[in-house]
Amino acid sequence: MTDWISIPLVAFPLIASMVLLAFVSNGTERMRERLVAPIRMACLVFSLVMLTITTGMFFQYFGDVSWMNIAFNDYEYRTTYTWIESLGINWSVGLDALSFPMVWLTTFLLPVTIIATWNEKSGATYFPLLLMMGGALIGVFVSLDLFMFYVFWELTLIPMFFLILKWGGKDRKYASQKFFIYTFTASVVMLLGLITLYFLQDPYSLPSAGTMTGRSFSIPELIDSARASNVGDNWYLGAQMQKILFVMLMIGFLVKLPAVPFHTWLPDAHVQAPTGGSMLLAGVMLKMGAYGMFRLPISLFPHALYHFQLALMIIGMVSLVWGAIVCLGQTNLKKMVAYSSVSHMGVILIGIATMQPMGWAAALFMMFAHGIISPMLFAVCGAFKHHYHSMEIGAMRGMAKHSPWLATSMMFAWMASLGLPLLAGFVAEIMMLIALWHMISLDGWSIWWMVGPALVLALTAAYYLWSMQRTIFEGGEKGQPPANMVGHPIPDISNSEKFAMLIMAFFTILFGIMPWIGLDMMDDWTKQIFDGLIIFVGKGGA
Amino acid sequence: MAGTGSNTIIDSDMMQFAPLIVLLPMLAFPVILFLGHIFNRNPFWKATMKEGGIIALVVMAASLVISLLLIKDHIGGFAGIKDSVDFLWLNSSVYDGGTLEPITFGFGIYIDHVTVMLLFVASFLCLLINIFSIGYMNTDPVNEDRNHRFYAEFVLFCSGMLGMVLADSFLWLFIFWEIMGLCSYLLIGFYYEKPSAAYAAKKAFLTTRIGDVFLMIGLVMMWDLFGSLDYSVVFDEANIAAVAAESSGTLQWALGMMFIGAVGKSAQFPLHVWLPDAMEGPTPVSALIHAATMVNAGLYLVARMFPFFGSEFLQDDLVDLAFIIALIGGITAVMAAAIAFVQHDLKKVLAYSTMSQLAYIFTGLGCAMFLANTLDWHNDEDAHYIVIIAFGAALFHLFNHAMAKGMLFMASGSVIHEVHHAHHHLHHHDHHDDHHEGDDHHDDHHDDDFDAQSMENMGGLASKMPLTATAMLVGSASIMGLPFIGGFWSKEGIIANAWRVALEDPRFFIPAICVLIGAGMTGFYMSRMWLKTFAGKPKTEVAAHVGPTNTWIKIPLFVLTFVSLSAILFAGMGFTHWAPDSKYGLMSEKSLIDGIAYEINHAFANSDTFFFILTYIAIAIGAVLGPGIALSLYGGNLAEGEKVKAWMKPIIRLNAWVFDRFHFDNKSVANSGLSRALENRLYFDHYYDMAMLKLVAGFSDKSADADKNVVDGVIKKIESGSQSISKVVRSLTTGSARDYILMVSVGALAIFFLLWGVA
Amino acid sequence: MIDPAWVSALSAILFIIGLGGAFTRKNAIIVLMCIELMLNAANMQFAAAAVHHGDPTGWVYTIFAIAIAASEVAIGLAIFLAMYGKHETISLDDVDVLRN
Amino acid sequence: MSGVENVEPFGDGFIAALCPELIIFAGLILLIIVPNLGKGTVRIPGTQTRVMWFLGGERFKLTSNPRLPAWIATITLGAAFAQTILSFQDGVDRTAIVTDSGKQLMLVNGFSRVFELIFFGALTLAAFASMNRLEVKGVGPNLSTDDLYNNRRQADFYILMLTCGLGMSVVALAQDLFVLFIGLELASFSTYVLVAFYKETKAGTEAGMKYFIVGSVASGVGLYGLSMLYLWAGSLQFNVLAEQFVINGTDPLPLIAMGFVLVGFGFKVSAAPFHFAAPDAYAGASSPIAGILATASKAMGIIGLLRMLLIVAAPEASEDGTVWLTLLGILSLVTMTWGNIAALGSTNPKRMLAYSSVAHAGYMLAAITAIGAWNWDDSLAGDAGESAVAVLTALIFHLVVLVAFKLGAFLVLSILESDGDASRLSSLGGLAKREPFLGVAMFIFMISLAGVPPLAGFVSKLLVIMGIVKVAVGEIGAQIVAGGDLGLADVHWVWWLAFAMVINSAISMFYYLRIGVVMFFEEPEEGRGGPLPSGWQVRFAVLACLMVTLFMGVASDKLLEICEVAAQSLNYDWN
Repeated sequence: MTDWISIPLVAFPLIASMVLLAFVSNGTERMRERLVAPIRMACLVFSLVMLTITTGMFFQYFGDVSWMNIAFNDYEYRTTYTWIESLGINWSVGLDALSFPMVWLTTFLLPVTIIATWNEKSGATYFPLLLMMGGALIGVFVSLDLFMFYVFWELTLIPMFFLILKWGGKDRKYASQKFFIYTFTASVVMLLGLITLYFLQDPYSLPSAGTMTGRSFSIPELIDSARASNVGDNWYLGAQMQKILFVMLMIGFLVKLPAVPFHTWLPDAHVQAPTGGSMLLAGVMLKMGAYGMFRLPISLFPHALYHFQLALMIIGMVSLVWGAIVCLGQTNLKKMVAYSSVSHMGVILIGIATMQPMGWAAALFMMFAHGIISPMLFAVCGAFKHHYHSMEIGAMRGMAKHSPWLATSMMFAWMASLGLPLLAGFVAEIMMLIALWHMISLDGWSIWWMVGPALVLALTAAYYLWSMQRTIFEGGEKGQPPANMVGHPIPDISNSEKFAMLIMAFFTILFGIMPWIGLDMMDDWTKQIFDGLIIFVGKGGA
Repeated sequence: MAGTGSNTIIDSDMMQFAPLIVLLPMLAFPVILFLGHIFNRNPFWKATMKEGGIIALVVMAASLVISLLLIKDHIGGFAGIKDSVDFLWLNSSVYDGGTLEPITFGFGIYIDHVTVMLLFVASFLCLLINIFSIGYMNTDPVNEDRNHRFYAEFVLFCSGMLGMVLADSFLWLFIFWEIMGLCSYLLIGFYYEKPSAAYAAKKAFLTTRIGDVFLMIGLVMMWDLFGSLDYSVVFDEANIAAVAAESSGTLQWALGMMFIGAVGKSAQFPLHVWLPDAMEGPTPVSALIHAATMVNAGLYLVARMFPFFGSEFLQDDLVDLAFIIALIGGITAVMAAAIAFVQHDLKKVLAYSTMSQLAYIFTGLGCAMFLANTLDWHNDEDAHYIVIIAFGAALFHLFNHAMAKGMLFMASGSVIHEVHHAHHHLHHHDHHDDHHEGDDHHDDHHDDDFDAQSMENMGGLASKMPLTATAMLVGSASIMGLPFIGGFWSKEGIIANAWRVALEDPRFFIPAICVLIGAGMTGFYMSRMWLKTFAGKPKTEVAAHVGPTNTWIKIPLFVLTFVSLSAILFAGMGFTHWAPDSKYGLMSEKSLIDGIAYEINHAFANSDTFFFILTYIAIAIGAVLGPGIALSLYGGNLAEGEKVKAWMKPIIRLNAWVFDRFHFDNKSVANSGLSRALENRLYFDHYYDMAMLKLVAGFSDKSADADKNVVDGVIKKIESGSQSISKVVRSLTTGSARDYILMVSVGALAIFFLLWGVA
Repeated sequence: MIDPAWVSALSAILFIIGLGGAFTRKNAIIVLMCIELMLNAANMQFAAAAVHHGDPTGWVYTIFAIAIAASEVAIGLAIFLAMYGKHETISLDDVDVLRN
Repeated sequence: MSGVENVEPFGDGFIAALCPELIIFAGLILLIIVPNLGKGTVRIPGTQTRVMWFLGGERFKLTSNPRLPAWIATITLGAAFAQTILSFQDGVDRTAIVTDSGKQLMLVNGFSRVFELIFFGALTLAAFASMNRLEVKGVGPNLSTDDLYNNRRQADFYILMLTCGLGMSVVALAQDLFVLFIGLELASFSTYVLVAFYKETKAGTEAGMKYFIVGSVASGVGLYGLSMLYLWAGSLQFNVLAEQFVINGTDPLPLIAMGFVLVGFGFKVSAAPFHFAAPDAYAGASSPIAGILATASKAMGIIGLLRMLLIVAAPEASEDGTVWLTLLGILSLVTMTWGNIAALGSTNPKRMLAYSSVAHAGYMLAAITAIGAWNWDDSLAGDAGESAVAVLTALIFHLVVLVAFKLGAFLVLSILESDGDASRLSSLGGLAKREPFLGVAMFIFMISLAGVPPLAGFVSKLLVIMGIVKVAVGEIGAQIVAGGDLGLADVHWVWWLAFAMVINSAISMFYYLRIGVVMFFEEPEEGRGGPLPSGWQVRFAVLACLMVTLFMGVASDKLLEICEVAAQSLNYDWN
């Protein structure tokens, strides 16, 4: 099969953007200004090509692919090249129902982000950085090799670091470093876990074992061996080791997600990040955490998963509730939106902790839906900041009057995020609720677990409505524009921003009305992974 | 019994078009929005298309036509359910203690008697309100350039209501329910620049959202019990039997949770606070939300639960819930009516009236549920009849109230519209004369203190707006339950059933007494409203200059007046019967004349002595005592030279006579603490606001601080702490070579001793 | 003949004196001398061990070590000289431009 | 072991075996002679005839070129480097230099070759880059004496560079502890002087003095340790010592002696608490020299530790692997933590790099500890040996690539130093604007040091951690894989060293990133906004470092093989 992933989706964006960056950053100021338009166009065109490829993949245009019937731990478009033979490291890529939606989402968000931030300053370096970000993110999702996974995992930090550092707000230095160090710290712990996992193999037992170490970094092979040994009275690596490795991997993923109490890097990063950075950060980068959870700990360590079910549930609940409560106390629009992401990521954790295929499908769909909605939230915040030079809620009121497009976009995004039915976010929320209650009644948990989600459903509405009351409504002729806006004309969002908003809104509605487009394959995947777990549950693992 | 029993799929050609009822308005939403945005100032768009009003009209008319055809087929076939998954929404699976169970959520159309009733009410009223809106919205300068937004949101709202009614599962009911919530939010906040409107919109959404949360939980619980939310599954007797055997308690909780959702949506105590504030929206919106659609959603939801209450397998299991439904209704009926006593705002009186009347329907439903749940009505013919009548009375009241209240709102809108116009004309005229400049329409609209909605600024309008006054009169009479008019037929039934139940279960005396007293209170405040507005002398200069209203507004008023007056026809057709049960089909057993005769006989000459007396007590309280007091307090004769239509003369004369003869001073009552409490809406809003501000906002502010200073503080502490540790560590590098040598020596010694120890 | 053990003991004492001196004295030259003492202690030990083992390699080691010591002195003095040129002191305590 | 070709000094094959060293030696001679070539004459005794003998007098145009020594040194070192690389071409010959009395002096094998690669590579780059560092007072005959003197220093500087290289390669080759020591001293003396060579500044001389004094004390202690070892074993040959250790390695005498020797090497690798002079030395020395100290000199110390600990003292002496295991574990933990914590608050980039170098020493010590956690005696076969080889490979790989990014960082600082100053964080300000290439390069070096993929620093750190983990879990790994319910408590405690390493990497991110932030987003210091001093040589060297850093991050397979060969040769070929 032709390798549709390695070059066009990963390597080319990375290399091309690096070359562009190297070329541009060594040029003169004038050259950089002149190059903005062609570079932007090139980035857009290439990101559209990427989108075309992934969309074509979805429609099974490139080869005989069936997203619905992939066996668990089997991958489409799988390609493997030897990378570092002695360590068993391969360049191995592939897609399944877990990773494909994320890859598509990334390729979808890239052009949207480029369009939404069409007039970002220093475009000659900005757009290549976005492209690089995209390549790295896709790299994370397509990796079927632990080493490769980790490499891309960390690689995403670098463009984001620069995006925040160069285009960020006032405290960008603090925020970018905090973001980098915080997530890096967590991921090195994860790395140690990965390495420990790596060495807990029978030497030379796996096909792609390294010539020097005798172990393999291959994710599919590891999962296979885990599945094979999680039978009978055995647990893969033994119960204790599963728990240890589970915790170590989860540290990396939970911080990335982020879950309370490891979330404080996120508001800082988001508030300071430029719009494009925020869009990709919230849209895809946070999902890396959830993706990693599914790809590794959940697939590998069912015993530990059951063992830590309660812990996950608590963390998820705390994230959910705490994020929402803190949201209500924010006066900064972007910070509020950032905390709402924390809250929504709690939904993912709860979905996982339900130990129900439906809960997991809810988590997967939440990853996807939030990946479309939250960029829109941040695009709105960015436009708000761009036009009114302030991020304070209430700095500009009566947007409905003078900026109807922005007001409409804002209301749409806010409503989507608070889980309005027929928009994408609701699907995940209702599925999570159903799965949670099902688990509560099935496993005899206390019904008080329902209080958290119930409270948050109301709180989410409260903070979103509260902020809309002070931005979209009121004001008008009587509304006071911010001090620095007095006497200036108040423009509505630009055409490119409108276009980006419309696209995002369209897909939010599309996946709200027809969630099965994405959900079917997720459902298939969760069922398959769960099939293996049932055997496990049967032997009293829970 | 509705829903259950027969799962026959009716063969109606219209069935395939049924989704269009929902889809047409839904698709019109973006069309109107974008066209309006593009052709905002285009004269054709403005004058001919009425800024989208015509598009809306067309789609609503189409919806109504399809609905009517569907209803016709339904009546003809009269056989239950169309249950089909036309549209697959999502698939998933759950782990069920051993196996993976696939589950599916899809959208389908479900038609039964309750659906048909609501479908007619919704599509009919939506169309009328649409017509009214064209007359109302497009002539108000304040709406300039944003009417397309109104129509877009309007059609989406209608789509939500129709979808909710047609949906074949509780999940899709909820989905459309929420879409209505969004639209009510948008429509209430239509005048976004008014802080009060923004506040009211938020309040409406949040309050109903609280109910919705419970509804969602209820749905989830129910799903867990049945493994589905489709009506065809959950109403299946076999499934209910299975659930009842295991966890009827959980089912009661689930239904209770869902009922809280209904309480929020239908503005019942204690989630009623949003409804009066929602009057901030344009009047057609008030009509839409309060009469035709949204508030009925809660009733519809409760009515949908009937199969559970009526199930043989759950007999006597859901009594408590039935009581709670009736109780909430009873409390709200009295409370809202009392608050309505002291309102000066025309629309707010109607709002509280709505609340109160919905409470009646809840009480009626609660009682019907109780009867269905306790009586052995599947086998006992008499019991069956009682249950059907009780349920039918409540639904029929829904119908009557929707028609009457829709008309009242539109009529009040017409009044307000004209008063406002008159005021504007006067004011603008002065303005023009004085300053010779005619700009700032908006400013003078908002800046001055004149309140076009206040009844204190009206009076004596009966002569100036004859049709409106008539419509208002008929509507009020229908709500009051004056004999032979509209709501009388259904209200009597509700009161009677409440007492019937109270005799069975003494707890029900509370709602029973409430609804009886409420009848009198309704009589008082509705009369008061009409009298203050239309009778007496004009209270302001403005009121003296009010002119007649336009045709777009007149049409719906006329139609609805007719509907309200002819409620007996509907009653005679068996509306009170056929809604819940196919057995008492429309004209299937009786002719229309028979039906009417039966109804009249049943109402005025009940064979049971208790109910016979009760009927007349209710009539005495509701139609004589309440209005009588109002007559003696308010109104009086019209100003000199004012003429009214012939049919209104007796009313005016009666009023003048009573006013002169029995007028008394009610200042001490009006100034009492209770009155003040009522004016402050019994302080509910106050305490809710306090709770929001002090508790929730305060707590969240504290939490935000904690997040910043404690959670993130730990991180910052680690950072600053490591910097200070670094300082200490670096200070060990003193700069003196001797110290370095010392450290080397110490290190060497340490190694020495360590290895010595090992050795 | 003296028992090599005694020589070893002496060398140990010398070493300790050298090491102690190195970090107690602040004159660079004296510290250099102390370092020489330490080297010489090693030399003595080598010599003693050579006798002990009857292995001539030890003496070779000694000779090399002496050469090392000599060049160390040369380098040390040169560095001190350069330092004196800039700092005008050879007291180790007073030369602390670089610290922390 | 068979396969080792024994060669007598200056016997057959001697030249082939020691080709790189001989090249250096030749270069050394050239460097002494060539700048002195001139129109000097000598009077034939007893006559008045003056015969041109080309030494002294007015120099030729070529030989008076002050750049000449630099070129000679660079070419020499480069040639040696090339020769070393070429020797990998078709497998490394294993050649032992043996005296006629049967004592093995040196052994040329993969291990020594790789280390020569490190030394010569680092020195070549430093020498090449220094061309732009040392002041050149014009060219031509009309120079003042001072100028001439200044130009003459060029020769001295590069002579020291070459002797340094020679000493280091002797360390790599040595098979006798004393030979190793002599090489060590030769290299050390050269570096002492090189540090002090920056004598135009107060800091330079001070740094030289401190480095010298502390270094001398450390090597004095080390030498005394050697003498004790000799007293105990009667020989300093590695094989003899190792045999003795097997027999009675738990005697106090050899253990204490070994401890003393450790002090000597510990100073070279700047392990805590022997590292104190290092930050001062790095800060005072010119940056290329500091780079040498942080890379080549450190590698040299590591050789000493490896030889001493793994070859000599590794044999089983206690239940817990080897006696020095706990000691080294503590040392490594303290060193890495100390280095990182100290670097956190450091505002001088060079000191910061010095502390980071201390931290890296800690990582390497952790690796060595991990090797010690295995019973080296049984390691000649089976998985145990593999583990040791894995860690060693990682360690050697780390040392090789460290040259690229550590030296590279110092070279960037060197350019700033020529610009005026590089001792404040703010002197890096706006570097990315002043010269984007240098800014980007520095940033990449920094995050490579921190261990961010996909750079060489990540791979090396990953390998080290992998090695440690492999050792830690190896013993019980099989049981765990078989489903045995074992936890972290059952894993060897060196696993926690890996944990400490990753945590320390995270801490180190703080100060590495800070450099990036300053370079990219702070304004240059007052009056330093202009272009940086020119000089293509140093930039070329930086570019070379950058290329290696990037390349080794993504394509380290070949180098890994080489390192593996080296690691194996340390394991199998010591006798």
